[in-house]
Amino acid sequence: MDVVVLFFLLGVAARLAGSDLRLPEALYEALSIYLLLAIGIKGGVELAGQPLATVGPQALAVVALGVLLPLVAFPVLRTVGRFNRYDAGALAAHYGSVSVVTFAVAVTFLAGRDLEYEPYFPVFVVLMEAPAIVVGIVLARAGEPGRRVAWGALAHEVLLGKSIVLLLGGLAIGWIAGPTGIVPVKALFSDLFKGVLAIFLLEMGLVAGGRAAEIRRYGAFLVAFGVAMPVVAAAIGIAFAAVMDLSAGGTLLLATLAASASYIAAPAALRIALPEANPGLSIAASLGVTFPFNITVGIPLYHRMAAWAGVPGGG
Amino acid sequence: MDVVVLFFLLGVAARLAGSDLRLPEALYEALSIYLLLAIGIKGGVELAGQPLATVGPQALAVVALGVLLPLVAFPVLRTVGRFNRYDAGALAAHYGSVSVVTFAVAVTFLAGRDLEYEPYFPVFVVLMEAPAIVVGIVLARAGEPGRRVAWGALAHEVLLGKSIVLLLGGLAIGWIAGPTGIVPVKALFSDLFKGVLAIFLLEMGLVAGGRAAEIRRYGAFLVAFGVAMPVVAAAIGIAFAAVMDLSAGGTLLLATLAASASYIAAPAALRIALPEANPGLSIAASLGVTFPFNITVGIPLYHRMAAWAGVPGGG
Amino acid sequence: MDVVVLFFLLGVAARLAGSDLRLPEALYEALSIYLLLAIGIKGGVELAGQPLATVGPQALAVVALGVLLPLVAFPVLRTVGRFNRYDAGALAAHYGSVSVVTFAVAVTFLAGRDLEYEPYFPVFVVLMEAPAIVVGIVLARAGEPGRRVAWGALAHEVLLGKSIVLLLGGLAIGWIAGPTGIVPVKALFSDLFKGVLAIFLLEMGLVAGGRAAEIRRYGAFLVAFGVAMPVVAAAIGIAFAAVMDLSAGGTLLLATLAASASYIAAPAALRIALPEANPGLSIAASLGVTFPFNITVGIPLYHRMAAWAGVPGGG
Amino acid sequence: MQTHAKKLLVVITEAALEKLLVRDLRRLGAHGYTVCDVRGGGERGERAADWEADRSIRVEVVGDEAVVAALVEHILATYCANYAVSMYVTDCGVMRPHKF
Amino acid sequence: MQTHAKKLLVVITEAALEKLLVRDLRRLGAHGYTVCDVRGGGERGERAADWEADRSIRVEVVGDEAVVAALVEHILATYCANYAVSMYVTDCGVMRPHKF
Amino acid sequence: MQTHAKKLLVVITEAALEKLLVRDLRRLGAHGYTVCDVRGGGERGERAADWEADRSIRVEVVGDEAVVAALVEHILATYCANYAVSMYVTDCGVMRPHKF
Ligand SMILES: Nc1ncnc2c1ncn2[C@@H]1O[C@H](COP(=O)(O)O)[C@@H](O)[C@H]1O
Ligand SMILES: Nc1ncnc2c1ncn2[C@@H]1O[C@H](COP(=O)(O)O)[C@@H](O)[C@H]1O
Ligand SMILES: Nc1ncnc2c1ncn2[C@@H]1O[C@H](COP(=O)(O)O)[C@@H](O)[C@H]1O
Ligand code: NA
Ligand code: NA
Ligand code: NA
Repeated sequence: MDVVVLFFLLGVAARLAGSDLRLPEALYEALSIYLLLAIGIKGGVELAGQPLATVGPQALAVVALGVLLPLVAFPVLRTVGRFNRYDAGALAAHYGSVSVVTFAVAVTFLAGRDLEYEPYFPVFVVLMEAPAIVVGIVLARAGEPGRRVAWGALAHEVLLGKSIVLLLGGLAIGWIAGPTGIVPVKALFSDLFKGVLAIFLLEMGLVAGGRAAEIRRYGAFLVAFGVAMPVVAAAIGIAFAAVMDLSAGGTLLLATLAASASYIAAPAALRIALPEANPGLSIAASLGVTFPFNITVGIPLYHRMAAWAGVPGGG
Repeated sequence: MDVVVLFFLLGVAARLAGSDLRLPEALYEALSIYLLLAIGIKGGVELAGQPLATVGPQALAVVALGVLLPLVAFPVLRTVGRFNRYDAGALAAHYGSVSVVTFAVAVTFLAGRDLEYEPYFPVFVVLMEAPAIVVGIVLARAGEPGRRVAWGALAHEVLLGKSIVLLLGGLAIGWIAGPTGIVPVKALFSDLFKGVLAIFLLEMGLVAGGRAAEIRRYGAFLVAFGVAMPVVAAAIGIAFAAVMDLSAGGTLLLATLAASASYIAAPAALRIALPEANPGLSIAASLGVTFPFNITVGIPLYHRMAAWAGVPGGG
Repeated sequence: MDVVVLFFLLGVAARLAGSDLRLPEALYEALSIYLLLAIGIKGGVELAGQPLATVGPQALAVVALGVLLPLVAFPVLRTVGRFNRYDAGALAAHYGSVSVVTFAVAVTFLAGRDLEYEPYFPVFVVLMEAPAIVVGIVLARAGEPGRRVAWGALAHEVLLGKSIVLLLGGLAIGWIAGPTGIVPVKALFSDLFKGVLAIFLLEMGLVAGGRAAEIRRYGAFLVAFGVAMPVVAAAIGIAFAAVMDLSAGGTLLLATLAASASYIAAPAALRIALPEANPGLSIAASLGVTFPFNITVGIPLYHRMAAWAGVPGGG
Repeated sequence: MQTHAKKLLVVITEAALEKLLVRDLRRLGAHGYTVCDVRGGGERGERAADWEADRSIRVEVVGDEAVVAALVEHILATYCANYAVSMYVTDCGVMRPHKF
Repeated sequence: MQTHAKKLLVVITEAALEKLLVRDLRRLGAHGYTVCDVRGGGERGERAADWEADRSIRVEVVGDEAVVAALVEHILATYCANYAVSMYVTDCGVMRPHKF
Repeated sequence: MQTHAKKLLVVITEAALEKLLVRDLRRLGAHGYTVCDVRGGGERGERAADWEADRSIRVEVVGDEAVVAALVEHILATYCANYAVSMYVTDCGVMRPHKF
C-alpha cells in the first residue's frame, strides 16, 4: 500500500477511536490550494509540445464520459435506491464529476510502478468537473418545468470555483513557463507533492471517519452504491480509454476519474443550484464510502480490470 | 548554539521588546502536527528490524521513570514551595511528563555532533507522556477520598490527544512503510524538519517571552524550581540510562526527556481532570522557565553530566 | 517573464473574472513571516566578513533616499493631485517606504540573469522602511501646530512591527549562525523561497485584482501617479547607486526599493498616526497600481535605465 | 447616554449563503452587516465546521424594525425550507441613528 | 414581524470546556447552540488566545426561559469556581418558536 | 433565574484599534471584554478581511450603564470621525453582578 494511503487510514482510525484531532481549517484550505496548483503546473509543463490534434478528440470523449455517468447513475438511484429526484440528481452529479485527490493518489500509484501516462491528463480533470453537475441538475429539475435553474450563478460557482481556477491556472503557468522556466518553483511544487498529499489525506481520513454514524443512518443501499458505482464507472472509463487509445497509465487514470466522486466542486455548486437535495447524503457517500474505497481497493482493482480488458502494460 | 535555538531567542527578544508579532494560531497548530508526525515517522522507519527483546525492558524502565519524577517533585512543591495540593500535583505532572519539542532540539543537538542514539526513542516519548499525569492527579486527589477522578475522560484526553495519536500514528506509518516505502514523503518530513522546528521555536519564544510578567508575579521559588527540577531529573534520567545500557546519544535523550516539562498534553489533561489547579502557574514554569533553560543551557549541560557520569562518548 | 510573476497574474485574472478564490488569512500571514525571515537570513549569512567601513556610508545614503522620496512626492500630490494634506502625506509615506515582496521579485530577476549584488542589501530594506513614514507624517501635520504626533506609539508600531522585527531577526540569525551554522534550515528557508514567493504573489494578485473598482473610483491621476512616481523614484535610486558605487545588481535593487511602495508597514503605522488619511487611497495606489507595474514592467525597465545610465553589466 | 431604538437581527446559517444573504440585505435596505465564522448544532444536526460544506456563519444586522422585518420575511420564504437557518431578533439602541 | 419571546444565553469561557458544555446543554434541553472562537480579558486576566490553554469560546444558546435557567444554574454550580466563565442573558424574539 | 441588569455594548471596528480600545475600556472602568474577528460592510464600504488593513473586530463589553456610557462617549469623540465604527447597546442580565 502506498505510504500516502497510510496517512488516510491513520485519520480514519484516529476518528473512529474517538480522537478529537483536527487539522486547522486554514491548513486544509492551504493544502488543497497547493495540490490543485501543483497538479495543474505539472500537466502544463508537459503540455508544451503536445500534438493538439490528438488531445482535441480525446477531450470530447472525456466530456461525453462526464455526461454519460450521471445518466447511468440516476435511474438506479431513483428506482433501486428510491431516492427523491433531488437526492438522486445530486448523487448522480457527484459521481459523474471527479475527485482531484483520488486522481493524485492514482498518479502516485503509477509513479510507484514506473507506468507512463498522457502528461496532459490534468486537462481531462478540468473537463470532467462540470458536465456531470449540469446533467445531475437537469435530471433533478426535469419534472418541474416551472422552476428555472439559475444557470448563470451555477456557471459562476463551478467555472470560477477553486478547483477549476487553480487547475487551469496551474496548467497555464506550467505551459507558459515550460520545463526550464518552472525550475525555480520545483522544490515546492514538485518535490514536496507527495508529502503534502499525505497530510491532506490524513485530514480526509479524519473527515471520512467522522461520517461513520451518518453512513450507518443512511443504510446499506448507500454503501452498496458507493462501492458498486465506482466499479461500474471504472469499467466504462476503461472502455472509453480503449476507444481513445490511451496508454496503460492513462487508462488507469481515466478509470479512476470515472470512478471517483466529487466532494469539493459538486457539493458547493449543488448547495446553491439544488438546495432541496440533502447535502449530507452525497457527502456521506462520496467522502465516507467511495473515496476510501477508491484509494485503498479501487485503484489497484481498476489496474487489474484494465489488464483483464487487455490493455498492454496493465497490472 | 544550534541555529534553531536562535529562532527561540528571537521570539523571546521580540516579545520582551514589546513587539506584537504573532504567528497565526493555525500555523502553530500545523507546525505542531507536522513535528509530531515527523518525529514518529522517523522512529517508526528505524523500528523495523529492532530486537523487541531489548526494547521491552527498556520501555518498562522509561514508564518507571515517568512515575518516579512526579513523586520526587510533589513533596518539594508542597513543603518548600508551599503550594496547595492541586498546584503541586499539577506541577509534578507537567515535570514528569515530556516536551516533544525539547526532545527534537536534543535530537538536533546530537545530529550536529554526529552522535548515535537508539532509533526507537520516539516510542519512549510516547510512553513518558501519560504516567506522570496520572501520578500527579492521584497525588493531588489523595487527601480527598470523596472526590472521584473521571479516569475514563482522562484516558480519552491523554491517549487520544494530539501528541500520542500523531506520534503513535507516525511510528506506525514509518514502521509499515519502512525505509523504501517512506521515500516519497521524505522531502517533506525529513529534509524540512529542522526548518519547521526553527519556526515553531520562534513561536515558542514569543509565547515564553509573553510569560515574563507572570513569572515575576509567581516569584523566585517557581524560577528556582523550574531550573533545579530539570537538572535533578536529568541526573535521574542519566542513572536510568546507565541501568538501561543506552548509548551516549540515548543517555542525553533520556536525560532531556526527564528534564523536560510538558506544555501540550499535560495542560490539556489537567484542565479537565484537576480544574482546581491554576493553569497559569504550570505553564509559566514549564514554558517560561524550564523550556528556555533546557534548550539553551540544559541540553549541553546534561551532555556534560553524562560524561562526568562516565558514559562513553559523552560530551 | 519570471514564473513567480505568472502567479501574480493568475491571481489578478481570477479576481477580475469574478472568482471568489481566496487564500486563508493564516496562510497569507504565514507566508509573509516566512518571506521576511528568509530574506533577512540570506542577507545575514553573507554579512559575515563584510567590511563595515563600506556599508556605513552606504547605509546613510539609503536613509537619505528614504527621506528624499516623500519630499519629492508630497508637493506633486498636493498641487497636481489636489489631495488634502493627510492623503498627500500618507501617499508620500507609502511611496518613500519599501515593498519587501517587490524586492524579492527583483532578487529573483537577478538570479535568473546571474547578476551579482551586494549581499547585505536586506540591511538597506530595513533602513528604508521607516524614514519615509516619519517624513510623510511630518509633512501632513506641518500645518497643524496644535496637533502633536504620538511619536512613541509610532516608533513602537514601525520599529517593532512584523517587517522590521523579522528582517532584523533574520539578519541576526544568519549573521550569528554563518554559512555552516545555517545549513540545517536551508532546505526550508532557501530551497523553497521562490515557490513560497509564488504563492504569496498569487494572493497579492487576488488582492490587487480586487482593488480594480476602487482604482476606477479614485480616477486617472492616481493611476498616473502610481506609474510615474516609481519610474522617477527608480531614476533617483540609480543616481544614488552611482554615488554609492553599487554593483549592477545592487543598482537595480536600489532602484526597485526606491520605486516600490509599502503596503504592510506603512498602512499599519499610518492608520494609527495619521487616521485622517483615507487608507483605501494609498492601498489602491500602492497595491493596485504600483506593485503590479513594478513586478511586470518596472523591474525590467529599471534594469534598462541603469544600463542607459552607464552602469557596467546592466541590462 | 441617549440611544435610538433599533432592532438587531442575528442569522446563523450555512456559509454557502453568505454571498446571497449580503446581496439580499443590501437590496432590502440594510445599511450594513457583520459576519463571523461559527460552528454549532441544531435541528439539522451538528455543523462542526470540519469540512467545507459544514461551515456556518453568524450574520448580524442592525436596522429599523421595518428593514429587519422585511429581511426576516425574505429569509423565511427563501432559505428556511432547504437550509440550516436560525434567526432571532433583539432590541438595541444606537447612538447615530442615521447610520443604521 | 411577529416574534415569540425566548431567552438568549451567552457564555464566554475557556475552549477546554467546549465539549463538556455542548454535552450539558443538549442534556438540559437546549435545541441548539452556536460557538465562536474569541479572545478577551476579565477577572482571571488576559486570555490572548496565543497559546492552546489560552483560547476562549463564546457559546450562544437560544431557548425557553426554563431551559436557560437550568443551564445557568448548572454552569454556576459546575464550572464557575474553577474556570474563567462570563455569562449574560438577554431577551430575544424568534419566528419559529418550536425550533428553540 | 435571578439576574442583575447590566448593559452590553458591542463595537464593530477596524482591527487596528484593538489595542487602543482595550486600553481605553480598562481605563474607563470595564471589568472585561471579549473580541472576535469579523468581516462586514457599512457606510465606509466593504471590509472583506482579505487584507491586513481590511480586518475588523467585534468587541463586546458587559458593564454598568455608567461605564458603558463613558465608553460610548469616548469612542464617539475619539474614533468615529476617522475610523469605521459601528456601536450598539442592549440590556442584559448577569448572575454575578460584582464581576461586571
Ligand atoms: N437554540 C439555538 N441556539 C443557538 N444557536 C442555534 C440554536 N439552534 C440552532 N442554532 C444554530 O443555527 C444553526 C442551524 O440550525 P438548525 O437549522 O436548527 O440546524 C446551527 O448549526 C447552530 O449553529
Ligand atoms: N465585562 C465583560 N464583558 C465582556 N466579556 C467579558 C467581561 N468579563 C469577562 N469577559 C470574558 O469572559 C472571559 C472570562 O472572564 P473572567 O472569568 O472574568 O476572567 C474573559 O476572558 C472575557 O473574554
Ligand atoms: N447596520 C449594520 N449592522 C451590522 N453591522 C454593521 C452595520 N453597519 C456597519 N456594520 C459593521 O461595522 C463596520 C463599520 O461600519 P461603517 O463605519 O458603517 O463602515 C462594518 O464593516 C460592519 O462590519
Ligand atoms: Na466520477
Ligand atoms: Na520530564
Ligand atoms: Na519606495
